[in-house]
Amino acid sequence: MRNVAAILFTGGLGFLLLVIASQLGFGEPPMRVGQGILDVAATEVGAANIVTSVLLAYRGLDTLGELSILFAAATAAGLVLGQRRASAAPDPEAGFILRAGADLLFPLLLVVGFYIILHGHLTPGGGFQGGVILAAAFFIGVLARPAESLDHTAIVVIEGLAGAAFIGIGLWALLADGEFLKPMLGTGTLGTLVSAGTLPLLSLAIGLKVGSELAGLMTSLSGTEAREP
Amino acid sequence: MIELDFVTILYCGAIGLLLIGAAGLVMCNNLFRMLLALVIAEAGVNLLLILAGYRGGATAPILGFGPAGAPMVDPVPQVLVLTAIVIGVGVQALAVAVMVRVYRAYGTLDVRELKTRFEFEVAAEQGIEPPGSTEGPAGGRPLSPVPPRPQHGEARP
Amino acid sequence: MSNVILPVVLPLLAAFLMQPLARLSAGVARLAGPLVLLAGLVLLLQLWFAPQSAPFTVALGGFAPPLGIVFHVDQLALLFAMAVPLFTLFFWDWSASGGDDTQGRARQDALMLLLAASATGLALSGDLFNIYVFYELMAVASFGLVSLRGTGPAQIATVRYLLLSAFGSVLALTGIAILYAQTGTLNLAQLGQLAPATLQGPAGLAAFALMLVGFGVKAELFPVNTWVPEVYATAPARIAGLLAGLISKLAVLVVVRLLVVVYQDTGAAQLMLVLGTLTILFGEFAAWRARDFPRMIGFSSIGQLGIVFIAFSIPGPWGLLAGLAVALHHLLIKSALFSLANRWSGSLERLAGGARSAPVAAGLFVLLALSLIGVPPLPGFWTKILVLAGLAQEGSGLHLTALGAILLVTAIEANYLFRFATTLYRKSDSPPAAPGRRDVGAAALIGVVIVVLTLQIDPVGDKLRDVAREAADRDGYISTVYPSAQARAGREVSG
Amino acid sequence: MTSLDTLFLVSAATLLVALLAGRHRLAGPVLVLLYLAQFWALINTGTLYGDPVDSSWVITVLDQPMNWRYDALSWLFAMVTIGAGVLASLYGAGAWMEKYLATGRSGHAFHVALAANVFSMVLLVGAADFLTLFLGWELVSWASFLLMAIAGGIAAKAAMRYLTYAFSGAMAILGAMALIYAEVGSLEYQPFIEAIPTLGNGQLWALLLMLGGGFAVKMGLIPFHLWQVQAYAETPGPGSAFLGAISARMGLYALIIVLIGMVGIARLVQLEIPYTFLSSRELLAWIAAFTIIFPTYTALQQHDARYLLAWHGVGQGGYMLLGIAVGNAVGTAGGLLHIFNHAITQAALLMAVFAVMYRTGTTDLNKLGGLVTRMPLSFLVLLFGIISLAGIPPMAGFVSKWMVYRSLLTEGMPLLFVASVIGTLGTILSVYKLIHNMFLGQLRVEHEDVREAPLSMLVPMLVLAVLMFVMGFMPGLSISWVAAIQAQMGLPVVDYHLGGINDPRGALDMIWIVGVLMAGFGVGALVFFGLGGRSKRVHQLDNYAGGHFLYAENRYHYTDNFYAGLMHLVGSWYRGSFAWLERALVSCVDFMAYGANGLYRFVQPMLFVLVAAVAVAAWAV
Repeated sequence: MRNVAAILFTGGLGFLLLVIASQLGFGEPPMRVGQGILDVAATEVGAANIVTSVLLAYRGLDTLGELSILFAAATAAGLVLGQRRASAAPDPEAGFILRAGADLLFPLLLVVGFYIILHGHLTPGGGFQGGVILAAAFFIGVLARPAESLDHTAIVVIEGLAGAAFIGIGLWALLADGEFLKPMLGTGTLGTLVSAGTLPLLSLAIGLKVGSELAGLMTSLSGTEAREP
Repeated sequence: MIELDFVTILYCGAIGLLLIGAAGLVMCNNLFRMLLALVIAEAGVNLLLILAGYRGGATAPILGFGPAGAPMVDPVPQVLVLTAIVIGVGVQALAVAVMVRVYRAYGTLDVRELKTRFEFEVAAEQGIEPPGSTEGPAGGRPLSPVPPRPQHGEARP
Repeated sequence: MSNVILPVVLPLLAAFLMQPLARLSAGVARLAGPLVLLAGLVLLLQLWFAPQSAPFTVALGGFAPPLGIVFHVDQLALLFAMAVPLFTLFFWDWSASGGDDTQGRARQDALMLLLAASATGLALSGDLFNIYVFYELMAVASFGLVSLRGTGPAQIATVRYLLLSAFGSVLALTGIAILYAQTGTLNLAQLGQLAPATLQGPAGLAAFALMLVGFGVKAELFPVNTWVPEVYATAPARIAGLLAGLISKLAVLVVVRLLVVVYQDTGAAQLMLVLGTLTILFGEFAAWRARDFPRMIGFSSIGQLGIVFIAFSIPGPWGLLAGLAVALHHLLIKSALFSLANRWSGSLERLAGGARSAPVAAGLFVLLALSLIGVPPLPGFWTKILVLAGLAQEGSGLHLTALGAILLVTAIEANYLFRFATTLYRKSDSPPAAPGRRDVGAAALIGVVIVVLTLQIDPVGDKLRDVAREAADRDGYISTVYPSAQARAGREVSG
Repeated sequence: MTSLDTLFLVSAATLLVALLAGRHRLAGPVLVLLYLAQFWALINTGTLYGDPVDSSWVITVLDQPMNWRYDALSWLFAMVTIGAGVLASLYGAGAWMEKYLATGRSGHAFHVALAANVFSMVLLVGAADFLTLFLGWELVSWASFLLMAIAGGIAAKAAMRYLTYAFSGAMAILGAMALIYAEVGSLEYQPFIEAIPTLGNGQLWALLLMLGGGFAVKMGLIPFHLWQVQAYAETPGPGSAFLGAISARMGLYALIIVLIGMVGIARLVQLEIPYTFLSSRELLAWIAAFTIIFPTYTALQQHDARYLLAWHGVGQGGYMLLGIAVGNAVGTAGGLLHIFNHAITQAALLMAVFAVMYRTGTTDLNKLGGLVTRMPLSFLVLLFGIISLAGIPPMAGFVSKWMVYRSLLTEGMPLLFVASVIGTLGTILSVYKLIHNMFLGQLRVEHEDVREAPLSMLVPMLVLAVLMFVMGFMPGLSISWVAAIQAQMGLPVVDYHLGGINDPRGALDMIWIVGVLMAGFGVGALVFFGLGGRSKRVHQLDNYAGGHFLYAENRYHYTDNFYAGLMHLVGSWYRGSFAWLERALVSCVDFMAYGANGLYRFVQPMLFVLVAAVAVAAWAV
């Protein structure tokens, strides 16, 4: 009964969405804001990757909100899952290949992660993508050796400070130039690593924040005891 | 009639993903499957959003990436999708965390069973009858029911 | 002017630093939240009482409006933004206990701060996607808070609430995608400018409808409010109060902004009217059979939000005035009722004789209930008659149906509230535990506010009318964001 | 500060004293004095024969002024209210209160409730626009609720039922106000009166049904009368007398204001019910007639004195409305006069019944009897009361009822006349049952040492008894008030003199009637005493039946199954259809509530989201 209704209504929704979609312009977007940004982004922000300019400059507040959501999710998950009991037995350690692979991958992933973070304003990538890779670098180790959990305090401190750094850069702009998150430090030369003002700094903050956030999330999930005794 | 070109197919795909997600959300009884359906639906919406900025024949909005002077696609939807994905990740992570707790407490993720257990536990905690019995409104009906017709010698209120 | 961002950012900063702080010193961490909220409140109060309080726009990052995110600050936004720290502090967990779990405590405070920051941002933001982001932040923070009790049912309620809310967000995002595909902008003012030309068609309306359903989850709109009884029965009463009082109003505010700025003079208001009517009918009827106190007031808040939706669907300044009055009144009353419910949880029958053990609380309940159902001269009466008169002035069949529905459910609401009041005053051998002194104090504070409002209803009404008039001024909104709006609008239409 | 402000202030001060010092031992007597001060303040306004007085307090909310004004009509209602307040508080100030407190109930709550009732009614009858009318209306409703509910138990349940009815009625009024505001743009009386001629019949019908329905609830008109009896009867003694005397008449006040004062009888006559030959005035009159008949005959069935009187309280309201609906000079005068006359009658009767309850602890008509020898003064008051209630000379009730009958006949409404006479017949039968079962017949053993009611309770009863007689003997005193009201409202004014009214088609002179009646008694007495006045005291039980001596333990007092023959004839008409309707309505709400609850108990709420999304998208497309 419910399935029949579900299929019927899904079909209805699909039909209606198609009807609506048929009225939208295909492949010819109005590009009101988009074109405006494409026109001025290079001079106003100075990042070669315009997506990053939008992400960190034009829609910087969204990014802050997004970081906060991740943070809220991690905090809430920590609250929900609670502390791991000291007496709980850890999962068994993984095999040699996995452990060796993890050790091997760790520096590589670290380098890749920072590379992606720091080149976010030039090439595809940025804080989020790099942050995830950083988190993976640390988390692979946890998967290989469940007994050696990540240092919770360090995660919390990095998390807090990185977030504070993002807001701090924004507040600095507010104090110095009158607007929150206004790009500072000039635009530099387009296409070089040290360009686009504070954007790389913001990227770094995001990368650390996202990395520590995800690492924390996964640690608390993996730290959950599998079953109640 | 809709012209069946590349973008139309993409649109259909996006809407299709959305629909699969929606149908899954409604039809699945397992919380985790519902979450997966939600992920699919979110993917559909993200695709829809990114399609809103698609421009035929344009390059990625990175300066010095494509040929100079070539039209670029709208960068804004890409940012929106990036944000939406991260939001989705946060929500999903939290959902998984809560589900772990639920599974630990009840040993099941079946939404029907959970709902029943929920109603009974809440009723027990609040000190009310469990649902499903023929309960009336608390404190009785507001208009005191008129008693049956009085027999001789009986006071009638 | 541009420091209006601080009430949003400072709580975020404090939330980020909460856990490191708690590791350094639990006491400082405990103080940080209230202090930050107070600072934000002071800032907003300064703006509210600033001599030239004309609406103004803050372009974040200094980018010209359509490109960047803007905060549009008018009196309506300020009013709700001020309510956020106020009521977050009202429902702040002041209890000294929980010293053993510093981490949990810091997390909880951080989530409250995130909730406050996102709600403030929601009130101020003038950018559709930014609103969506803040809405999601609000949602995620509230997920964490409603599961605070940690019991099994609380987790079930949380996960069901989460899935429902996420599905709603997907729909809202679909609406935003449709809107963006049509207009290529996310700025509310620009959307408003383009609306007459581009958004009158089915696609534009469908975008609104989907966003209405999506944002309606938090606003307790029928039929996406099924989470309400589950969550209110299991969440701590202060969190339930925060959700029912403050958070739902901010979700409504989003819809109202869309309606006023973008979808004025369309059928959108009609949709809100119909859904609002269904909301009050279902909410109040369900409340009639509710058998425990938290769910009773939870259902009643659904009903009240239905009235809020109906009121905002009345076009023009009248509707905004009516909706604003109902929303603020409900915000006050429900906050107080939920703070009473903190200790008075459980079955209504178990609370028989509550007036013996807690005469002040019972008296407050009667006062609040009287105002809630609109007995003159309490402020609830004025809010109700504003809505009713507005509906009667519109006079169409739908509006008159809504009018009748409001009258009907108010009678029902009076019935169940006072059935409970007589239960409270009934003699009982085992009266329930009295609500905590802090809870009663908080409710009494609002009781005093209600009495003061009763006496000062005239100036308050005039002030609200100013706010409503300013908020209903769509051209004013657009020209505040773009000082040279009219010329541009002409070009857009011709182009 | 005007004289009206003084009245309001004194009334508010009474409430304040009751609130602050209601626990004090002397609160009762002090409050009596304060009610007397209110009475003085009311007389001081002089609005009966003089000009209307405005209150100097005008509150403006959102451009709507709220003001108060007293005119002759307000004066009459306020006079009855405050008078009832004085006598009820006097009744409850002494011995009654001691016993009440001894049962563990709160005298404080009682004082507050009574004072709140008087204050709110004084405010209500001074309403000079719809906002103040509604304000007063709600205050009266909630104050009455308080007074009814303080006894707890079954009284609280009855009060809850009252609240449901009253609040639903209030919502109807509120809806009508919203419509008026939408139509007229103001909530003051004058713009509405000016707009009435321009309203279409449909609009006027809607407004009148909503307003009239709301007011009818308070008045206890059929079919909204079910709440009243239990609520009034279960209220503690003086409170019951107070409510019975005046509370329900607030509905009549509002009906008069709207129907007579604003719309006018002429428009009501024109306003026809579609597809029938009835006009709205006739509808009103027939509602009034049925309100007389049904409750009166239900009263016949009651076995509790309080319930019996309360049912009459509902029925007598019908006479008032009937007179006013007739609309000619004598009719309106009769209707308005009956408000006063019924108030004193009902208060006296209830006070007598509660005096019996005070001494015997019961008002069950099957557990009383023969109290005339123990409580002669109470008996006398009750006797006066039932004569007045039944509308028999020489008491006050006769005058007003006669005027209503008279107007029905002269207006050519014989069927309504017959209906009201049928009602009177039921009244006579039931009040006979009342006095017979309580005071006549055999004294029960357990009541052997019952004494007369204490003085504090007797005084108000006797005052009312005297009033009933005086107003029956010289009705011109009270008719002059009514005439003043008629003159001020612009209605045809009744032509009256001290003994009654002048009318070319049959005048009334109570002085003559009472004179003749007294002369008849005198002649009888003369004959009796002329013949030697021989009489012998015989003890009630100095007798035998069926060849057996009578003993006090055996009951020979015929109370059970009273009027068995009549009941055999009319019994099948008591179907309780109104109660059935009420139950059906409640079941309906319950059913819908069950459905609504089901929505929130659904396992898979996602389906709703999906359905909603499809519905709104379909609506948009």
